[in-house]
Amino acid sequence: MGLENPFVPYLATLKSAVDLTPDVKLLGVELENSAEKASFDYKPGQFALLSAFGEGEAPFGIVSLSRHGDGLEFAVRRIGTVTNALHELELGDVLGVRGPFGNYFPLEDYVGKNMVIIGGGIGMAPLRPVINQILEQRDNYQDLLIINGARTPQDLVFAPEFKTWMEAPRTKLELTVDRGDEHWGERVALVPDVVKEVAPSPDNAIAITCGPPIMIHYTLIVLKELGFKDNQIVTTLEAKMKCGLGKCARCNVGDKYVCQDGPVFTLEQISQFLEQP
Amino acid sequence: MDSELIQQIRYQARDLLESGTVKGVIGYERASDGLTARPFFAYEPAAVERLIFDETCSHNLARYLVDKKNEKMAVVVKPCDSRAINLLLNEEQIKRDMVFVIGVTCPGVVETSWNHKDEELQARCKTCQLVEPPVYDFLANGEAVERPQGEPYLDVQQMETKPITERKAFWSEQFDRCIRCYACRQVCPGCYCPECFVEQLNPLWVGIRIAPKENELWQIMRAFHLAGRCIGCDECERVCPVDIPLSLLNRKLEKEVKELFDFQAGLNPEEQPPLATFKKEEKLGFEE
Amino acid sequence: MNSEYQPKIIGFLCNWCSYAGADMAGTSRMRYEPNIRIIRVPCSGRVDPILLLKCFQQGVDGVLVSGCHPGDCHYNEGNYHARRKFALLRDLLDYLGIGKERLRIEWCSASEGQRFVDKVSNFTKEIAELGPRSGS
Amino acid sequence: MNLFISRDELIRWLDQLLRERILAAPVQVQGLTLFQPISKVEEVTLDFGNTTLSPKEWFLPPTETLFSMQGNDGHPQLVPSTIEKDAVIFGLRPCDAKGIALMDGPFLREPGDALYQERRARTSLIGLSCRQVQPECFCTSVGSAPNDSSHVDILLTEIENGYIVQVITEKGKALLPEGLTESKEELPAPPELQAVPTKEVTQAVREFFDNPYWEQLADRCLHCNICAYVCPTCYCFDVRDYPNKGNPERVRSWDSCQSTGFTRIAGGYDPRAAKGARLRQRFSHKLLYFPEEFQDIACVGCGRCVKSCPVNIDIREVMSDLQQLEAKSGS
Repeated sequence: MGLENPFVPYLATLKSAVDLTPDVKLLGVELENSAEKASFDYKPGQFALLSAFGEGEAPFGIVSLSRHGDGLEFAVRRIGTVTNALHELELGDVLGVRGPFGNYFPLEDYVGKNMVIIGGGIGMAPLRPVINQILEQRDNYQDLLIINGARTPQDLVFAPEFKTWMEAPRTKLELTVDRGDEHWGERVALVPDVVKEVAPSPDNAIAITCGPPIMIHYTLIVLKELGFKDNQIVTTLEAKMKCGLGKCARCNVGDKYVCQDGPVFTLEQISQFLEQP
Repeated sequence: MDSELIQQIRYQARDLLESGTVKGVIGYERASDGLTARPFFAYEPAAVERLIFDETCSHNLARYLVDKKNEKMAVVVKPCDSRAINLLLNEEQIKRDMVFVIGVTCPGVVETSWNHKDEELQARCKTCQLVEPPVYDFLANGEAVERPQGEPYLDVQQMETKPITERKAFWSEQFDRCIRCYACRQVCPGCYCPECFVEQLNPLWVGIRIAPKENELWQIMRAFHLAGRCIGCDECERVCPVDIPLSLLNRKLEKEVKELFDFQAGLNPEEQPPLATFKKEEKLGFEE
Repeated sequence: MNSEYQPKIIGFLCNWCSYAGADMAGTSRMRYEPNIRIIRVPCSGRVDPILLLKCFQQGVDGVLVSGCHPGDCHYNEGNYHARRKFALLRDLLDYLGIGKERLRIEWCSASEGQRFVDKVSNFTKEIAELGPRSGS
Repeated sequence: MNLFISRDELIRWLDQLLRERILAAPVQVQGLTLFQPISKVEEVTLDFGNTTLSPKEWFLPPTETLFSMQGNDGHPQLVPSTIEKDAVIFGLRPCDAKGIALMDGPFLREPGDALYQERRARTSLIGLSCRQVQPECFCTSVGSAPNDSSHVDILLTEIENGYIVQVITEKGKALLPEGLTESKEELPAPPELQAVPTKEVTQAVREFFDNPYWEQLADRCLHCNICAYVCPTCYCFDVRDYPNKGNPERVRSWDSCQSTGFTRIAGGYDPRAAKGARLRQRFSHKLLYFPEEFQDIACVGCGRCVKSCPVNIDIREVMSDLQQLEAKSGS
């Protein structure tokens, strides 16, 4: 018998599936083996590879917090063959999980700082556990500013949680969409423009951003204009990934592998090698 | 090397670049072995001194026109290569006014690989009927060449007459060797799809396995997608790292297209490839 | 011919004529060989050659593509394109050692139940005589 | 102490080896020289410069199944693939042996790639040193040599009436036939090779990451996968599922950073869509990222890419060009 094969996923069961937006589902997943379940510990920012057997495997940020209940949560947008298959799963169906992989947001290093969280579309997924952990340890941090954009009001992924976020102490939530509707009372603007308008101060602050490449690109420009240094800007990258183990050699940004050295990077670490969108 | 021919190419290229008529000239330069040729993109008038032309210039440079379709380029083409320009014009992949065609009268090219060139002409050159390109804006006229006129489909006919089991075994053996590097596709002027069927996921036509069944699907469909479109430059066969006789496959279809539809690809930009059109009255051997 | 041998045949039938023709044969209770498995397609012009190759790779012995008679295509010209495509493919299959006899193109209208039965029976018989494909 | 083996003894030895295990050796196939499993010693050819494809496929096959899913009647089980048999690769060149040692970097680091690791442990390498070099060879410029014995278990060097046998590892010792005598002859001097400068290349790749050089070089690149597939150190792979009639399999196959869609994510965004960015990735990985991770350039100087590239993108020329590019500040 050979060695343990790191490509073989843990078997898991789909426990819940909630529609967050017309194309995003929140999947609740529970590992079947109790020992595996007990040892599956992770931090905000880490990801796992989910398998829809027969269709394939793709990486997803884990949007729940470790040790909160039994399950893992993933916000999955229906966009390709694997996500399509994951959306089609029914409760009780088997899927595969490998992980947790990658690094995480070093939230303990940010204690005492002002936190600026900027997310667009499904890019809010890896930021949700960051926000929830900050809220859980609210006294450890100074002001929390969340800027969340989406294409339309229906596409705001974590809308059910906005109330909790808004009501938290010293927390501000700014919402924006590309196209509003008749019920929409908030901004209709692009995320980078909102960042410019809200103009968070770089003093004692950390900005964490995730979203579509084009949004990240312009948000970084605005943050720099506001005086944020490369080591104050943190982003989490999405990349095509086949192994999660630093072997298949495709998710690199310059000399960093997103799956091993990332997905969380300071701009300082990767600015030389970022491809222009 | 025909230095007169090279001077004509360089002169024309320099003129086009200096006058700003084109952004660049796609031609040939000497390869790193000092012996054979490789594609070269000249963007500065001074760079035209690197342009060459000789019997090692096998590459079909028309293939690069699709990459550069938004910039006006000049391209050096042999008669066979220029048929690809007609194909691309017909299929609306390039615009005529975005290309300046520097045609050469072709002495035929030899089989080359890095640091090696054959003495003999390539098989396709031995049966080639074209001395002048069917499309050009400027013709670099070399020394007149007499070329042996052979029967172009002898090897195809030999294959046709083999017993069916032998044909099956032959092609299986060839396709099994394929490593799916797609060099045959990448080098082909007719293979310009932004997404090839072989890489499509939905529907999953082929899959990624580098294995006999998948290789067979890839190879047969590659050839079939070029039926009536292949212009016979044989570049796919030249670049194949495992020497699959792709020309023997392509020319079977070329031969049938000629017999069934009296058509040869790339001779006339106005004429539709046979699988893009039809005649109501034809029967093609099917009972009505 | 081995009497035990039952060839596997796939029939790609166009929705508008040939599938209806097969339906007509069925509702008229006409008998024909049960070796054919029918796949309904919108038009004979839709049948991609790769589908045929996949059939052969999976051990199918013969493939029938049947569409409307020339001139009767529901989409005006689908079967004209199919005719050219399969004329070439047939020659290519032969060349590759798969055998041109294993691909059959027929035109059959919605009213021609008997014609459908005849063609299928005929094709099945011929494929049975050819025997199993070697080395697939 | 070096041993000696005559040609007849070599044949008997190989014959014995192939009875006990898989023996892969250079074989002539349709004018190509390929490593293939042999069933008779006569199939082996020793008359070759280097093989058309590298022996990497013995450790990272073009295609393999990682695991399959079984038991759809009850509860599904994931069954990982395993390696069945011990193997010997005979006749590989020192450069290719180094290629395997370089692949060990990514594949053996924790968590080890189970299939690779198992194959590596169960395969012995009998190298054949080069008495002649090819015009495309440049192994001495990238830390190897025609007689480099560091990455094989046994190294054979041809001399007039047979081979000098250097036993390098215990694994090699266990393979040896009995009764070999001490070689009376000294090892011949290795053939000389032209030097390609590589000293500043890693620094140059870093410095000229944004240089238009890449876009210009990519002009003629066809973005086929030849260079990656013939390379003994290129190890990128793709992983996909095959539904396989209800027992899905997860399969991996070779892939190349040159192929379209290599980095394209669902939804269509591709960070390395540009031709220049893709070509730069190939050289940056070999000359900058790999050395930073594993302290060695991911090139062994076999020259296969030089020989096989349809448009003559010559890594020696690229390395030399990069080291000659003027720094942005200076231009």
